[in-house]
Amino acid sequence: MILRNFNYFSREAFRSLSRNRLLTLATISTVCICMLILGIAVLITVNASNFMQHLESDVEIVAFIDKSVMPSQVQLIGKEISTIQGVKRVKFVSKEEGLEQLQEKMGNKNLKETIGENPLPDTYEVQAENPHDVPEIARTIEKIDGIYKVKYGQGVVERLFEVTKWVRIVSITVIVLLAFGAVFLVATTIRLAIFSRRKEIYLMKLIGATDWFIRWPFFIEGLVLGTFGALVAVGILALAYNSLINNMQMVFFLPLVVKSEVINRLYLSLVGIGALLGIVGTFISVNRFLKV
Amino acid sequence: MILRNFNYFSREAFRSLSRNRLLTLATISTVCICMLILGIAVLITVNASNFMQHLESDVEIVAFIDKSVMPSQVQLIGKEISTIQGVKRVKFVSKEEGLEQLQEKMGNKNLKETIGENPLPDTYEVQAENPHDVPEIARTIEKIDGIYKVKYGQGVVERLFEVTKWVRIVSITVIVLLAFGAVFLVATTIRLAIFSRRKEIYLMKLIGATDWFIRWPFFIEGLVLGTFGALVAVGILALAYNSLINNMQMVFFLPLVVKSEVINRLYLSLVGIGALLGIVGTFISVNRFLKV
Amino acid sequence: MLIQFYNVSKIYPNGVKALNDVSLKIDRGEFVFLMGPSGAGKSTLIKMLFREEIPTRGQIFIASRSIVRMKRKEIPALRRSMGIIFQDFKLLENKTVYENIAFAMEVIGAKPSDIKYRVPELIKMVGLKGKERCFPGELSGGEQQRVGIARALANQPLVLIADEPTGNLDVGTSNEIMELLYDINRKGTTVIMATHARELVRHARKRVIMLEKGRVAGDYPDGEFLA
Amino acid sequence: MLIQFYNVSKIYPNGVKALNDVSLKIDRGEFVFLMGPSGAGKSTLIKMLFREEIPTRGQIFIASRSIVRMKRKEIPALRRSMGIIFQDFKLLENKTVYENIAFAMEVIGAKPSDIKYRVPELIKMVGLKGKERCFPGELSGGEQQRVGIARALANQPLVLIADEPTGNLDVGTSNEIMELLYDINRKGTTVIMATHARELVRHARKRVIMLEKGRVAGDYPDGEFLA
Ligand SMILES: Nc1ncnc2c1ncn2[C@@H]1O[C@H](COP(=O)(O)OP(=O)(O)OP(=O)(O)O)[C@@H](O)[C@H]1O
Ligand SMILES: Nc1ncnc2c1ncn2[C@@H]1O[C@H](COP(=O)(O)OP(=O)(O)OP(=O)(O)O)[C@@H](O)[C@H]1O
Ligand SMILES: [Mg+2]
Ligand SMILES: [Mg+2]
Repeated sequence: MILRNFNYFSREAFRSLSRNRLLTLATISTVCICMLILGIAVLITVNASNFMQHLESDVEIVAFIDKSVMPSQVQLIGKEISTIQGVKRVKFVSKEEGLEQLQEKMGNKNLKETIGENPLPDTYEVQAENPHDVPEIARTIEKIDGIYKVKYGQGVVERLFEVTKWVRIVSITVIVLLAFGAVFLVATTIRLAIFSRRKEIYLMKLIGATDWFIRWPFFIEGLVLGTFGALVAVGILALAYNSLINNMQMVFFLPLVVKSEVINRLYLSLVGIGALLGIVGTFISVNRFLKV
Repeated sequence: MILRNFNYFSREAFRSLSRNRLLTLATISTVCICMLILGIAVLITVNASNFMQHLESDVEIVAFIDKSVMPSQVQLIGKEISTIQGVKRVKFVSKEEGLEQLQEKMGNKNLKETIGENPLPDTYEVQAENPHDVPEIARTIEKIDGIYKVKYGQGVVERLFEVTKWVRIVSITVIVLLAFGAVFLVATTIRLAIFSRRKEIYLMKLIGATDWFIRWPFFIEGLVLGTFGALVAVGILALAYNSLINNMQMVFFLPLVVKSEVINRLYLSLVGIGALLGIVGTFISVNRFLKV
Repeated sequence: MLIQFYNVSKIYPNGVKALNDVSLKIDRGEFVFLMGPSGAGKSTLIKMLFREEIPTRGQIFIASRSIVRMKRKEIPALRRSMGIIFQDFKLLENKTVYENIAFAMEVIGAKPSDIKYRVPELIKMVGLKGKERCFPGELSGGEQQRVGIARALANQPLVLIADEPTGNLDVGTSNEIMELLYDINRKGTTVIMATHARELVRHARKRVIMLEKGRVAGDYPDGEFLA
Repeated sequence: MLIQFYNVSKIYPNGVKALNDVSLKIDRGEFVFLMGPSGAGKSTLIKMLFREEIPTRGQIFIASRSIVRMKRKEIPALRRSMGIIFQDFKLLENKTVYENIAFAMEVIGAKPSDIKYRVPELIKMVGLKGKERCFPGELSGGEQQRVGIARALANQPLVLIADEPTGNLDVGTSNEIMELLYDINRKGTTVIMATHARELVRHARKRVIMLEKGRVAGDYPDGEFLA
């Protein structure tokens, strides 16, 4: 009985999809475009956030070691730094290496000779697990005996974090707004499509059809339209993004996000949203015309 | 005669707008949401590009002057640099100032004393009108007698430009795509709205109405709906952006774009696009049903 | 099913008083003509039987159940016990003749095999053989009307409600359709038919209820209507 | 306007042969009934007069202009010279009774003052006084039909085409409408009316063209149709 009804409902749904071609096309293309826009926005956000992580992970702490500290003690300080919570990597840069770096930067080939004694201190370059812990870690390092100064681009780093914070806030806001917009646009299209079939619904009710008997084929239609529209969008998105990945690796110095879990989850979500929108949009719109 | 017709057409249009409430609401909200999305995208782009200009304008060239150069000659070199095409500002940083900067950076309070002679060279810091000319200008400066090295963050700057270039390409692509999407979505909604009135059009033709007699009220409706939807979007956009400007100045270190010409031009364009979409969308959709 | 109207009035939202204090009783198995000038309230009365409209005042009972107090969920069952021929046909434009008729059976959950057997029979009965695959837009007025008639007869309803079922039919076809109605009536179905076709009513010699300006202006038992 | 059909056949896209080699001539000022069983092709013939349908074969001339070869731009003028009563009314659902009738006059560019004067007159003529502000959905079947009739009469057309104009009207109203048609005919308008109402045709004693299965089965001059 249930199976029979299911057969009947899907037959009805597909018949109506093929007979109301304009409505079918309109709904599919609306869903498709909305999911495309949403998908592009998410892809851009994912890549921007990936890019910002790269930027942030460039931030490192330089700890200057007091000249008076013994070499043996220097090693101990290094150990101490590496035990601080959140420290990822500690690198010792001796004053000689420091001088070479400075000479390199100045382009002054005989810097070493012109100055008598090396005025630079030994340093530790420290990287944090999470760039946002850098100020905290820097403060801890500063308290270590034998460290007379800690630098991590104070000011610049805060600016960078401010920027990345804002980029994240803006992206999430935009995506949420876009999602709402997409829901609204799809719902409007579905409502118009069903509006133009309101007499059909009215008549079915007059003949004695129950609400669910009328709803089911509409649901299946909504599901098919939403899913299909989203699938088309995902197809376009996947093609475009893959070709971008393939061509960009040469041009662009920063790799695009290719982690397939992330991308696949996005694609799946889009299809899911499309399907859900199709069903829920239909449900709400059909109900409006069932009150007979 | 023409005036009479105009009166008639607009009366018809407004009557139909108020009687087909669902269609009116659907079209207005679709136009509104599409224009909102487009507007938000443009605003983000404008601000991103503004931000990138800030970043780019931070790029400067440091020209190291040979130790053997006489102080009088140093001034001449400065003059020469400032005559190079595209140079915006030239600033002399003496070796003493350079040492102080280094000392500051190291946090080594007695750096000056520890080293006997100042090993640093005099330098010129050069800013370009257009940051993108930096490499070119650097090459020109390098050829000047008495300059032994030029630095401008080679590598980093190219990376920065690469990033800004890509951000621009992506934003323009996204905006173009969004514009197409908006056109398509609005056109679809209008098509559905007019589809549900196809019998009305058919009947008018059977009674002997000319194509233009039928079209005019639809046009006026399309114009009103498109313009009104876009106006609502611009209103929301302006409110949101202004409150963002007012609240952000404290939180955000980089000012949002407030140049009213840019923003106003955006708002005007959105209204224009809305109106145009309303008319063109209607034209195409009505024509489909006029062939009787 | 017994149909009872007690002091039913209907005032439409725009203020038009379509029915004014109508009381009447139609027994199980009766054949009743509803007559009266255009705008007298025939369609309004008919629409109340299947609860397309609700009385503003008064009570309607069908098989002793009040239609006015009926719950939303019970309405489909009420309508499925009836066959309705609409004045404006009300065919599904996106369905073929066959599908339109089959739909009425699908609604009541008829078995596919029953549908396959019954629908062609109905199509033949109303003289539309060969038009099975036509959409309503491809039919003449009278053909559309007959699709509506076939649909109403499909489930052998307890009550058949016909609003002007022969308005677009020639005398010959009209008589054939009337034979179908008499036939189903003889098998026990109550038939209520609104019509303007005096000739036809005169020959039928059935009960006639005359409406005028929303009131019952006359109720003539079988064979007594001779106007 | 003189109307001439030369060997007109109409085969619909779905293969139905609605008209088969029809030739006929209707003079200016004539009153012609078009009769025949449901599906005979009456509506099809009528739709060709105002070019809703085009013949598959053959030629149609109206006032000596070929309708088949007519350019798209000339069609509105043709239709505006006619008044058309549709079998399914074809009222604008979003316009009131008043607006529906006024629309026909606006289409031909009538002066607002003329419209203001003429429309209430027409509404009164068809007996719909008080219904001016109703939408078609708020009217009874017969009332809707009369709106369609008023609209067709609005511009005092050269040719009046009526497809089953009394199908939803009682005998009284029906006779009043016929009087209107006779009246406009007396003033010089050619009237072509498809109908199933034998009684009415018999009394009219006008020319009758009988269609059967798409062919002209009989053409009876004034007063000779007695079936
Ligand atoms: N939905 C409605 N809203 C407002 N008034 C209505 C509505 N339906 C019908 N009426 C009015 O109620 C009255 C009765 O209408 P009804 O349809 O019952 O007449 P009827 O007897 O069926 O006439 P006909 O023979 O012309 O079909 C008419 O005056 C009509 O204008
Ligand atoms: N649009 C169409 N497409 C296909 N077939 C059609 C179409 N319109 C009418 N027909 C067919 O053409 C034939 C003639 O139809 P027409 O409407 O002319 O009949 P009619 O004489 O007006 O009948 P009625 O009295 O029932 O209105 C019918 O068999 C009908 O099914
Ligand atoms: Mg009625
Ligand atoms: Mg017909």
